This record gives sequence, structure tokens and C-alpha cells, in this order.
Amino acid sequence: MDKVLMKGNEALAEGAVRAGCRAYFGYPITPSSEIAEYMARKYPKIGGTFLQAESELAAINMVYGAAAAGARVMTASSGPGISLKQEGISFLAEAELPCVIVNISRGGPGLGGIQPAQSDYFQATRGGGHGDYHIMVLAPAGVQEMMDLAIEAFELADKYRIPVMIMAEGTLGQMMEPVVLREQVAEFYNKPWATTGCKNRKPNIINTLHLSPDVLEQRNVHLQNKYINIKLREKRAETYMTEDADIVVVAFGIMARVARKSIMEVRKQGVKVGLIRPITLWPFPDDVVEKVSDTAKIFLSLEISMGQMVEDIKLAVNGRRPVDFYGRIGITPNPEEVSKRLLMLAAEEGLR
Amino acid sequence: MRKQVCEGISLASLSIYAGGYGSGKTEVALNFALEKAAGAGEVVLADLDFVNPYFVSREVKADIEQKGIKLIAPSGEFFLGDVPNVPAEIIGFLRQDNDMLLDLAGDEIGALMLGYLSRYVALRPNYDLYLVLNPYRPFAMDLHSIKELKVLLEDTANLKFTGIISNPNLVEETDIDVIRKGHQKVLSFAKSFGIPVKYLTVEERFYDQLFPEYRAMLKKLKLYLRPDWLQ
Amino acid sequence: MKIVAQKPESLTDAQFHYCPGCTHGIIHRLIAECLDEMNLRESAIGICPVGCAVLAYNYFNCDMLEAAHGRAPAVATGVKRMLPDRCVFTYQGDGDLASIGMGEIVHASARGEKITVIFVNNTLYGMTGGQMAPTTLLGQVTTTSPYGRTAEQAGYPIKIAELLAQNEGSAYISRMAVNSPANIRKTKKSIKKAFQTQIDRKGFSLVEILSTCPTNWGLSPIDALKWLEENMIPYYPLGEFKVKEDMQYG
Amino acid sequence: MTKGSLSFSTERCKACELCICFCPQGILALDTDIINVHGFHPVSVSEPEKCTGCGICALMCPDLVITVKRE
Repeated sequence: MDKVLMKGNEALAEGAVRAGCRAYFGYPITPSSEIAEYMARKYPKIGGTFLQAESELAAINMVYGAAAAGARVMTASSGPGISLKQEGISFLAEAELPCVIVNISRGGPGLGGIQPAQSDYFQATRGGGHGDYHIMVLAPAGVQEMMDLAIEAFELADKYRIPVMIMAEGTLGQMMEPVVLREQVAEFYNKPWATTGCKNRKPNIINTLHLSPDVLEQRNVHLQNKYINIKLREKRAETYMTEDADIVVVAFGIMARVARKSIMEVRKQGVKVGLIRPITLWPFPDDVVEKVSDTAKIFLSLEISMGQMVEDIKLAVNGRRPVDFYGRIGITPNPEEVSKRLLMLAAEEGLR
Repeated sequence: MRKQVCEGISLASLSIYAGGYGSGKTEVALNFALEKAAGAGEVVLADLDFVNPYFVSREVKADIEQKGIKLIAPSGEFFLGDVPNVPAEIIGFLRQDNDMLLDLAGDEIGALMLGYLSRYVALRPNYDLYLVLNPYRPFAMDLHSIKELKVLLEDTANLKFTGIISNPNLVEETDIDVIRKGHQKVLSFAKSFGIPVKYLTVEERFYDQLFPEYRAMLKKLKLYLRPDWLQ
Repeated sequence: MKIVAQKPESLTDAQFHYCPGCTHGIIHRLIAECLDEMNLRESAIGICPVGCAVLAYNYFNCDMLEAAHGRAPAVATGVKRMLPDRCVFTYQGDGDLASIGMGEIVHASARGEKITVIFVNNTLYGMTGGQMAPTTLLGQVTTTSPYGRTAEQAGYPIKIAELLAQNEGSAYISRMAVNSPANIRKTKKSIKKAFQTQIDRKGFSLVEILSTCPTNWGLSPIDALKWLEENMIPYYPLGEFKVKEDMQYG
Repeated sequence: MTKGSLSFSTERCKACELCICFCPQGILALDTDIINVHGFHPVSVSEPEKCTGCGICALMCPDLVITVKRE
């Protein structure tokens, strides 16, 4: 199969196109803008809707409208823009409107910087906006996966009627790798709930207001049941050399790539290290972590943040093993410094 | 002692690298600059990628300055910012007798910078404006798209291309076949534009095998900006 | 005997929750009558605001969406771009449209978004208990302008119809009132024109409708209509501010 | 003179009196003998024979209380 050399952002955008997404609403922000630029170029040629909104707020609400109309629709932004979108994401979650939201993440808080970071982990995995809700969060680790998970994200969104976020570091959005172009998705979910005009049926209403406390609680219970269902079925993680590992690194996105390189190095020096790479950040693959904690002696959360995912690992390990943390922000830790940290940890724990 | 450029007598060169996003301009410019720096004279490399400052020459500033290249790039706070910040000294350097290379950002957005500088570029007695092409990139895979890009770039830059640099690769997954097939494609594009392909750039691991085939046109590339954890 | 007036098909049987004498009910009926008469009910998709009309999805007998505060024009944009042959309208109050949703409405208009906006101006936030709105008149007492709105402290009331008429994308902009039988009839005609503008793909259409809030104004329904006539119409003149006949978008 | 006939969805009436104020014939009034489900005295017609079927009452009614027929 012929390969194409793509940037992560392009691969993700092309993945969306191949998933049948023909609507994009967005607002420019580095380092996510290529996704908008790709769609702006592509859609006029294949018949799709690209619209640069006046604000992130407008963009996410256009997504709300297009999703309500039954379309596969996407928006992309980066940290500060994702914060602005939270109002709409909360509404989308409650209205159960499927859509894909991309965060090509950069460092915060505030304007922060434009270099890669994973410090929007809390925002992404805890809901982000007001109310008791979750969105699904997928974390690709390579350019091919940017395309594959984009397609997967649309399938999951429609299957569960839930907004799905793809969170990828700025680096992954910008870097290039060869990609196999996936087949165009040909079969789509029926959406009898969509507001498309009530010809030959009763009117549909898409609403998030529930003034009666009973109804409000029922709605929340309904959402929670859906989340439980998703947790049962959709947790995803990749493991690497965890079977005999004393130290297990947990890292997602590009940090998992860095970790792999370090693990190979450190293993040469006799330290048994393995890797768990969460692919779904929500639902967090706590089952995999829990299982590995039967044999692992210590976990290391490796993040481009000041320590966020470490909390989910601790919840999964539930006190059975210590969980250490190493992270930086704006600067991606390189394999050498990760190796150094692993060797230090091994020495401290007498694992060498 | 720096000399001002005088028409007709200068041996100074100016090479400008333009092209689509991710066509390999920066790695090509870096390698060509280092090759020049290995010879004599002052080499100036201007990193004008303000659009999306990921994988830009200024990441290896210290390294290349050690090797005798003067790097012009946004400095201080703007070093890795996305604020357009044309270093004022670039105009001064353009008017001096030096070997200079301009590395633009991708697409017509990158070429806008050249539009801005074109009146100074025109003062140079000779310059090369290269279209860097990797036919494995989206929007660079067919003649129609390339043509669109070329026209857009030339209009924006207010200058015409003088040559093409063929840079066919799939990074780690490149093999001889990928290069040959890709280069064939670039040759056919070049033919329909009537612009010569000046160089074929390949990673150094392919150089020896391909040299008998392509001879002087072949240039080897060392990838300076590719993270080592990508393999 | 022929029927002169009855409940239009485009309204459900649900009773309005609005206060006695509140003119929201009249405006709902006018929209529904237009949908009926123009045979649009089955292709209509309405977007509700946050404000007193937040429950309007219970009343219109067509597909309805509830939007976040002020975002109805953005939501309508998303719907209309996906379903260009449907009739998409928003129903918004002055707080929703002229304050928190100012960005969305100005840009929907500037883009010439082919939607119809029904903008109900009653000079205050009715839902939250009568706070000052961007359209509150100078001197008017509200819970957040207890001594009367002053220009010094709160600036001047915004004239939305005039403002949006400036935009090239606006194809039909009017201001109407529902304070008398004659004005109600004119309002209905204007709503029809606005829908027709959308059907003809001419661009953005908006009808600003001066409305009452007897409860928060502290007036009887009939006195509220008088107050509207004496205080609002002089500052917010009625009429058509933009009627683009020739413009045709792609 | 044309003749009209009115029927009322009494339970919808909120007694706002807009119909009463605008009726050109002055033949509408609140029926103080009745209290509807909302606790209002709903509107009724006192002299039905005088109704012209002009429809202004229904035009002014915010609550879809009145159906008007005309000969």
C-alpha cells in the first residue's frame, strides 16, 4: 500500500474526512491551526462545510447545531481555546450530541506557551465544564494513530452519543511520519433523534434544561449508566514488556514513545522496566494498571505536566504499590533524562 | 570587513527555500548552509518560519553557530513564539556580500515573508529561488496541486522559481525504491513547468548507492531536527 | 361560518408558562401562523434562547433545539449549514441576543447566514427577575439600576435593528411592536417577509419586536402596552431598516 | 352587519384583559362566577349577539384562549 508523509494534524484531519466528517467549525490557535487549514483546502473540493467561527464559543455551538442536525462534525483547538469551548462541551454532553473535539495541546495556565504539554489532562478527563459528565478522551502516540483514532473517535461518538476528544501534544500535531490512508467509512449510524425537520414524524426536541429535580436526577443517572457502560467496554491501553517488569512506566502520547526508547536503554543495564500506554485517557485503563500491579514493584507516571495522570494511576493501584512521578512542562523530557530517572529509581529501590 | 553588494562584481550567493508545508525546506537549508560553511566565507542562515515554530532551525542554533553559520531568527521571548517578528538585521545582511540562505515557512503564508523582502532580494546580482518538493506529501502528489502551489507561491513572493529541489522521502520508511519513484514524479512535474531540477536530496544512508545514478545532482542530508525517539 | 382565528397547527396544545398579559404568547402565535401559512412547519427547526422563552421548545410544534445563553445564532448556523433547505429560526430575548450573545448575532448577520431571528425586546432580563439589559431605557428602574439607568454609569441602550442593518450580510431587518391590533398585524407581515428572505436565500433576516413585561415593569398588561408605546417606540422607532431585494447568495 | 361567534378555551385564560380592552364592541368581560384551574376568572362574552367576528380579541390574546368564527 502506498504511504503518504503526513503531519499529525493533517493525518487527523484526513482521518476525519475518511470517517465521513463533512463539517468543521473552528477558530485559529497554534499549534492546531493546520487542521483548520487542511479542511479549508479540502472541503471545497469534496463538498463539505468549513467555517471559521468568530470565536471558540461560536465554533463549539456551531458544532452543537451541526451535530443536532445529524452530521459528523469536528472542531479543533488548543488549551486556551478548549477552555472557552467548555460551555458548549457541557451542553453537548447533556444533549448527547456526538462530535469530535481535538485538543492539540500546549502549555498553560493562561496563555502559557505554544510548546507541547499534557497539562490539560485534568480538564479533558474530568469533564472540563459544569455538571456531572465525562467525554471520551483518546490519546494517539503517532501520526498513523492520529488518522486511525480520528476515525475511531467518530464511531465511538455516534455509538454512545457522546462528544469524543482527541488529545495530542503539539509535537504530534506538527511532526511527520508515513501514513497508510484508511478506507472511507461507508456505513453510518441512524440518528432518528436528530432535528432535521419533522416531516412524517413527531417533532424532535434537543434540550438540556430540566427544571424538575426528579427529571434532572434521572438525566444524570442515565448519563452515569452510559459512562459505566463505556468504562466496561472501551478502556484501551498498550503494554510493552510489563510481564517481568519491576518498574512500570505509565505514559501516553509522545511521552510513551520517549519512554520506549528509555526502556530499551535501561533494560540493557539490567533493570526490568515496562510500559503501560493509556490510549483512552477517559475511561482510564485502570484494569490494566491494576493487573500489572500484581507483579510490578513501583510505577512511574511520566508526563509533560506537573503531575496529573499520577492521580489516576494511584486510584488504580489503590495503595498496593508506590507511584512515583517525573514530568516537565513545555519541554519534552528526552530519553536520556528519563533513563537517568529510571536508573535512579532502580538504585533507590534496590532493583539493580 | 564587510563589503556592500555592487552589481556585477559579487560572488555572493543567495538561496531561498520555499515550498509546501513539511516539504523538507528547513532540513535542506540547514544541510546546504553547513556544506557552505565548511568552505570559506561568511554563511548566513535566516530562519523565517514564524508560522508554526516546531522543528525549526533555531532549535539547533548553538550547534550550527559553532560550525560557522550566523543564524538570523527571532530572539529572546520570540525564540519559540508564534509572533511574527522579522529580525531587522536581515535587511542589512541581504545587502552585504555574503553567502545567504533563507528558509521560509510553508505554503503561501511562508512566501509572504519573501514578498516583503523581494525588493532587497532583487538588489542581489544573482539568487536561487528553490521549490522544495516531496511528492509523498499531501497536496504535492499531483501536478494540479503542485501547479496551484507554485503559482500561489510565486504570486505571493513576487519572484519566480529558478530551480526545484527534489526531496522524495518517507523519513524512517524511505528506501531506494521510494526515492527513485518519487524523484521520477518530481522530474515529470519539473518538465511541465520548464524549471530544472537542481538537486536530489537523500538521507546520507542512501548516498553511496545512488551516487553513480545521479552524480553531481545528488546531495546528502543529515536530519538535524528529527527527535531520536521517533525510530 | 368560517374560522377567523384559532390555534395554529405549528403550536402544540401546551399552555404557555408566561405571566398574564405577557406578549411572548402573541409573538409565538404570529410565528406559528406564518409557519402554517407558508407551509414551513415540517421543514422548520427552531432554536430557543436562555430567558423567559427558554421553554419555547414545548410550544412550537416543529423540531426544536435549546441553545446556551446567547449562542442561538451559532447553533442555527451549524444546523442551517448542514440542512440548507430547511427553515431555521432563533427566538431570542434582549439579554440573550444583545448582551451575552452579541458576538454570535453580529457575525451571523455579517456572514449573511440564511437564518431568521425573532428578537424580543422588553428592555430587561425577565427570567432572572428584572435586571438591567443592554436595551433598558435611560431612567428606567430595574433591580440592577435601582435609581434608574444613567448614561454615566451604564451607557446607552443598544439599537439592534439599526446596528445589524449596517452589515452587508443582513438582507431583511425590521423593528415591530405588538402593542396594538394594527401593529400586531404589521409584525406578522414582517415575520413572513423575514422567512421569505431566508427561503429566497437572500441572507440574514431579523425582526426586532418590542414586547412587554408587565410583571417586572410592575404594570397591568394594558398599562404595559401603553408604556411600550409612550417610552419604547420613541427611542426604538418602528419600521424596516434593511430590505435587500437584489442580493442573491450562491 | 356580519355576525361572529366566539368560543373560549376557558382553562387557558389568565385574565389579562387585553381582549376585553381592545374589543370594539365592548362585549367581553371576566366571568366572576367561574374560577379556572389557574385560579383566574376567565373571559366570557356578555352580549354574544353583538359580536361582529372581527377577531381582534383573538389577535390580542397572548394565550390562544379564543376561537373566532364569522358568517
